[in-house]
Amino acid sequence: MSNTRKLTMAQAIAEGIGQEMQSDDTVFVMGEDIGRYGGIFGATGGLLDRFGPDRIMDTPISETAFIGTATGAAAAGMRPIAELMFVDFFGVCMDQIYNHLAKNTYMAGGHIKLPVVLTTAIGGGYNDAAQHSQCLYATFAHMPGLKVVVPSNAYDAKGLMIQAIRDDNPVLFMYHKGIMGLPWMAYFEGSSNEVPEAAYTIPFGQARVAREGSDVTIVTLSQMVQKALLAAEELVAERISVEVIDLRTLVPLDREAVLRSVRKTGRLLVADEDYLGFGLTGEIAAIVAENLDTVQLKAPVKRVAVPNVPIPYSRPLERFVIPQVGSLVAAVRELMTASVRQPLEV
Amino acid sequence: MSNTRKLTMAQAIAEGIGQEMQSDDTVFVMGEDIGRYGGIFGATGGLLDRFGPDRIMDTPISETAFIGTATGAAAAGMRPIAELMFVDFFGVCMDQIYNHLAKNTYMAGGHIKLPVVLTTAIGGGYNDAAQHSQCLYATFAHMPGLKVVVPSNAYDAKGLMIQAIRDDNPVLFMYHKGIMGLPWMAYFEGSSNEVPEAAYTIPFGQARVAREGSDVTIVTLSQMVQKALLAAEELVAERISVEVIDLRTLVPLDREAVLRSVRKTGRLLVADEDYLGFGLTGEIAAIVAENLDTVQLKAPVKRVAVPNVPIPYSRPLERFVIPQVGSLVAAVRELMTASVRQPLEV
Amino acid sequence: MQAGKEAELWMYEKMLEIRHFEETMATVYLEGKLPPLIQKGLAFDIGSGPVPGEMHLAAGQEPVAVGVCAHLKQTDTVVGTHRPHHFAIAKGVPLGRMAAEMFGKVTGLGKGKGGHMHLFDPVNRFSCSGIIGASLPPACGAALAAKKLGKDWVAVAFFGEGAANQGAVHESLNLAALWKLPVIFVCEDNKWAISVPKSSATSIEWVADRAAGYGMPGIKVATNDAMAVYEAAGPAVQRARRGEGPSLIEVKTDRYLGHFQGDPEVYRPKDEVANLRKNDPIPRMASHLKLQGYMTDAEEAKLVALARRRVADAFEFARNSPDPEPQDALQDVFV
Amino acid sequence: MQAGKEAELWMYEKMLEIRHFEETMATVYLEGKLPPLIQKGLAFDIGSGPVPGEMHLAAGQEPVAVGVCAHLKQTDTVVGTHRPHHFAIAKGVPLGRMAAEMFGKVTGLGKGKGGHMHLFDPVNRFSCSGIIGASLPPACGAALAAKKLGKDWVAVAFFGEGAANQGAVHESLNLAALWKLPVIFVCEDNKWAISVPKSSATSIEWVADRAAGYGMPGIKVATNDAMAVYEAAGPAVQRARRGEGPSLIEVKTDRYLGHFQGDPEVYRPKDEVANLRKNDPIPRMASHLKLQGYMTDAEEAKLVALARRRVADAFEFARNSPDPEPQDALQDVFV
Ligand SMILES: Cc1ncc(C[n+]2csc(CCOP(=O)(O)OP(=O)(O)O)c2C)c(N)n1
Ligand SMILES: Cc1ncc(C[n+]2csc(CCOP(=O)(O)OP(=O)(O)O)c2C)c(N)n1
Ligand SMILES: [Mg+2]
Ligand SMILES: [Mg+2]
Repeated sequence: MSNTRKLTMAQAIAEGIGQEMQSDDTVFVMGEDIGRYGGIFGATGGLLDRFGPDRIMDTPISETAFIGTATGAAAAGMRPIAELMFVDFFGVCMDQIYNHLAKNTYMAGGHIKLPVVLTTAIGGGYNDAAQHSQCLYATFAHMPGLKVVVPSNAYDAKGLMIQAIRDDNPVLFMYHKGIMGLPWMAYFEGSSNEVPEAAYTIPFGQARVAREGSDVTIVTLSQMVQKALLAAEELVAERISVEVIDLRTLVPLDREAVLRSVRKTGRLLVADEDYLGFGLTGEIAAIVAENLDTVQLKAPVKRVAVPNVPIPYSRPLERFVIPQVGSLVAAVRELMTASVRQPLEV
Repeated sequence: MSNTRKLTMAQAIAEGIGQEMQSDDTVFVMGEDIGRYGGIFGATGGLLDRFGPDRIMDTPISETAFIGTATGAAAAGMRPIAELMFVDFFGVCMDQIYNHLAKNTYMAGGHIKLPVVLTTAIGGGYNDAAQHSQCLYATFAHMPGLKVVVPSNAYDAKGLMIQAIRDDNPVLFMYHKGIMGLPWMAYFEGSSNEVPEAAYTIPFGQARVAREGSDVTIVTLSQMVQKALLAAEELVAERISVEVIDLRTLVPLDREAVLRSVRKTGRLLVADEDYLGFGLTGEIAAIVAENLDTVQLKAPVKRVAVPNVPIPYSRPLERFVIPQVGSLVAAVRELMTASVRQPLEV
Repeated sequence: MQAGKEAELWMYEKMLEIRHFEETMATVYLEGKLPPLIQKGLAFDIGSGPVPGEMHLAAGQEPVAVGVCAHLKQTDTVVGTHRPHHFAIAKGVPLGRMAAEMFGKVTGLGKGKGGHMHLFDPVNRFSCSGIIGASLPPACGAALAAKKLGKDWVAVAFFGEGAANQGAVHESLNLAALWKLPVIFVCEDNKWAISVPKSSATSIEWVADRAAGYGMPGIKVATNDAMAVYEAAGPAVQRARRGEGPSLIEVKTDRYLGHFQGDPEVYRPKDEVANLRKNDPIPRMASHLKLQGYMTDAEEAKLVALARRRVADAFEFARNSPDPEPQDALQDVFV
Repeated sequence: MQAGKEAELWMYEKMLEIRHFEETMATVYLEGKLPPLIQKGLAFDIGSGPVPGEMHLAAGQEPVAVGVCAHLKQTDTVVGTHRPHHFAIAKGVPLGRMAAEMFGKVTGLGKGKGGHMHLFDPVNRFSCSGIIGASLPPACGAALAAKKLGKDWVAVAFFGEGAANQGAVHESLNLAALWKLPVIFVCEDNKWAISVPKSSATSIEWVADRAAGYGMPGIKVATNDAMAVYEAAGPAVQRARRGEGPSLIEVKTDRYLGHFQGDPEVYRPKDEVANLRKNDPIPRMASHLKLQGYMTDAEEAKLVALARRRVADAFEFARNSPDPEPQDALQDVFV
């Protein structure tokens, strides 16, 4: 057993990357401000001093070029990590991501492997407005070919990052700014936790029961897991027992974990910081709707997410559109009083 | 009453654009091969000869530049129509589409209007493989700021196109190649129909009951509407009465039309040519799952879509992943024999 | 092309306004963001205070904004960057509604929905974006509209030296040259793209040297001086107005503050800014104006006081304006 | 740099192979696509026959492919375009598995999943894409890998003159020059981008003139001639191998067929192709080889027969190979 310490998620990610770079010369990092700056959100903090500019490479503001470069380098035997500073910028380089990095392995009939980790920052809550506050993970999970990892805490982040680097497929690793534990941005304390020093992995496709409960299931991920845990705590006073499922990865998706929990509680709240329509909350609700022969609901499914508007800048507006602990508490209460109609006899 | 003729969807779209260009000098078209060629899929056929190269502008292969140009021109008083030849190419210009065209009006507090119509070709079925066969409408419907129009036939296409050009907001107009009625690609005859000569509009957000039925509701759009109608016809022999709902637009989405039909039939099949996960089928299923207090299901919801793989080239492979008439028939049969469990008494 | 008294005084006045606005914002921005008001353990909280979120200030970069905009009319379009205040002020965007936007107030340019990187003023034809390289395509669009509407309007797209390597820049330069659009592309070289120096990002020394590859004039302004920019921009604006097509101007300028407020600037030589400030374009212009006899000490004091008051009024207006109602967030996605 | 007998014969042989492959495909592609076999009312059905989907052929463009690839080793990387056959054949991709891919067979390079625009041969380090401008970034990646692995491998990215105005091209040229990557960028100017002539898309005459804006050599090849391409490419490949960085080569060439098979070519002057074919590079090279005494009539006949047989064998292999099982479609998203 290796000893553990409390780390922030940013430290845990940087540690995981550093350990893999130590043990595998083919791993290197490219991105904007990942060198001397250490990554705007600290995901590569300290790595430049340890590995030098040949392996921690600051790039021009040319996302299409350097992400495509990662794809080409991976095909030639390297294991690149490329950082897209904010996921909101995907629009300038999406073609290299989804038409090439994500599809080449399939189009090659599985004859090539592309071990690329794409890291990117997601999420709002600090008033960075419509072009710097989105989550967008559903967009990447919708299109086949990328594994999509969205950790909620430091321990998971390190294990999932090492798993991602060792995976022979492209992995999109999305970290929420509001749980990185940065010295310049408020974060949820629960996201900094005990992290073993030694390298370890967490398999993809295994959701985590972040809190056990019996009345209502909250399915969520990333920073929203921390909000859900606070909401659950708050609801104890009302004798409402909430189970919180942290999906951890969207591709692969642990459908069974969702069904297992909802079969137990009979009530589902899907909580998401992404846009409401055509996204994560729809997919999770659909999984239950498809399984109504084995799942017995006590209440209709509830979804809480950003109500199909861009993220507004002004604090009262942003707080209104991004689900808060209070919105989860209110939604759970509604679920406890709601009921479904009897199905018609056939 | 103006007289009608049978037109292909391509002819109907070109006619609608031409009539609006005739009546409004600020309307013009930009895109690749839209001039002399008339648009690879015929959406601008004949317009160059009528309006000349100043209003029917062939562009360089610079989607970011000319789509951003459309946004800038719209802000300055024009009503541009820009064509993205295949929706699969969105990755080279998505930033101008969704971070700017789609969000600027909101970020400006509604103080600017951007009357841009973005036309694009979608869909497979003719073995054009992973980078030329996608639908991707859910991706655009997921991100706020664009109206999303996806017609299934010539009559709707003309009315929706004129509505789109007259709308003061950005509209994404997606036409499926397999219903355009091109002389070089097989298409579904049902998509060519009677079209009035005079200009007319069809309001957004109003789904169409393409066929009335009482046992099963198929919610779908675009080319899949034609497949659903054939499936419904085939099922008559088995005395299964299928209702087909053609969504016509995804933003705005006619949720009530879906609920109205499912309240009647108690059985829902969502049929889609887009990717299964995190997309259209999930959203429609979720709408029902959210309303189980007023909707009584006789069977779990069923979804048929592309099973989360890129579109393969080879014919047997493509036919396997893209839902065919037969897959809809089979899914409806399963719905007729399935049943849901009683909800627990609370 | 000499600017002359009126234009030079206008540029000086605008530079004062910009500098005071940026310095005032630098102070106000820190309100509520430091211990002990914030989460324990934090040194700074970007999301707190009356003006939350990222804040990119342009102190030191006034010349490029005023030197170009001195040639523009209200009907001309300017598209700025994520660091937009100097461009906006030089283009005539009202200070009050601009400041109110940064305070997230209903009286803001975007009713508080846009924020400091997203300032839209249709009356003065100004807009900007937080996406690097995104200023060029819409400027081409404004220029194309001018052509189609038969107007002599021109459009200016400002972008940083770091943005120069973004694909959108290349596509726009080609399109504008091909279609002879009345655009002036202005590359603002402040040497840094956050922590990345130009030499680590761009394969040649002058971005303006790329103009030849598009068949348009490339103009170099090597000093951070309003008059030098004015003289370089004049012919480019006239060329555009005459319908002779676009130009690319590159201006060397200096970033006095961090990339954004709160930037630790670990990447930057400690004394760099101090040395840059020795060459501050504002005092230099003041002495020039006096030398020319365009301005007395008394008039200078008046102008300084005027700029201070305008900025103070703007911030007061912003502070005293009401917040939007939370549910207003659901409005304005579509008009 | 003279090619010499061996290289010249190799180029000639490869050009014959390419031409026969393309002409054979042009015929085979039409199988099952014409009335009365297709939907009533259609003139042609792109989705029918043994080889469905789009088909972009490169007859006429052989010189650029063989002239560059004559300098390459198996360990060098080539990234092609949506019109990839000539590059693939010149790089040594096996004809049989390539043809089988176009027939959608399990024996194809991608087990039938990729199709003709998506040929991946990791052994011969060839790949391509249907997205315009997408060949350059991955070529930079292969070159970067070579540097990191300490190999003298080079990478070649081919792209069309129409692709030259895509943002990815600009970003890649800058990155390669900045990092001194061993890449050779080759712009294949066949004058057309589908129906759009170069003059309606590019603001200058030679794309190679943009090289200076990145600080790399720009090399112009004005004739559609294999030896001319060979001589131009040699120094660029050597420069890359020596670690001195990238070059940009532009080659004028001719597209003999439609953009894709079935293209009505309404946009193209009726006699254009006939005139172009008068300057066919293959017979020209044949007479040159004979003049040099490198090839007799008998040897020529042998080479032609050999090329025909190789292509015929490839198509036969493709035809006789089995289809994939439908459910195979669910495999290979991830390895
Ligand atoms: C497409 C895109 N990539 C990255 C960023 C993050 N980013 C914001 S400002 C900046 C540096 C810009 O440098 P420059 O263009 O020189 O402008 P300056 O900040 O110096 O004014 C970067 C990389 C972004 N906003 N958009
Ligand atoms: C990003 C993108 N835009 C548009 C297209 C559609 N398209 C396919 S080939 C082509 C023309 C390409 O011209 P060029 O680069 O000169 O190559 P050529 O066809 O002449 O070989 C276009 C516009 C595409 N595949 N990708
Ligand atoms: Mg800069
Ligand atoms: Mg071409």
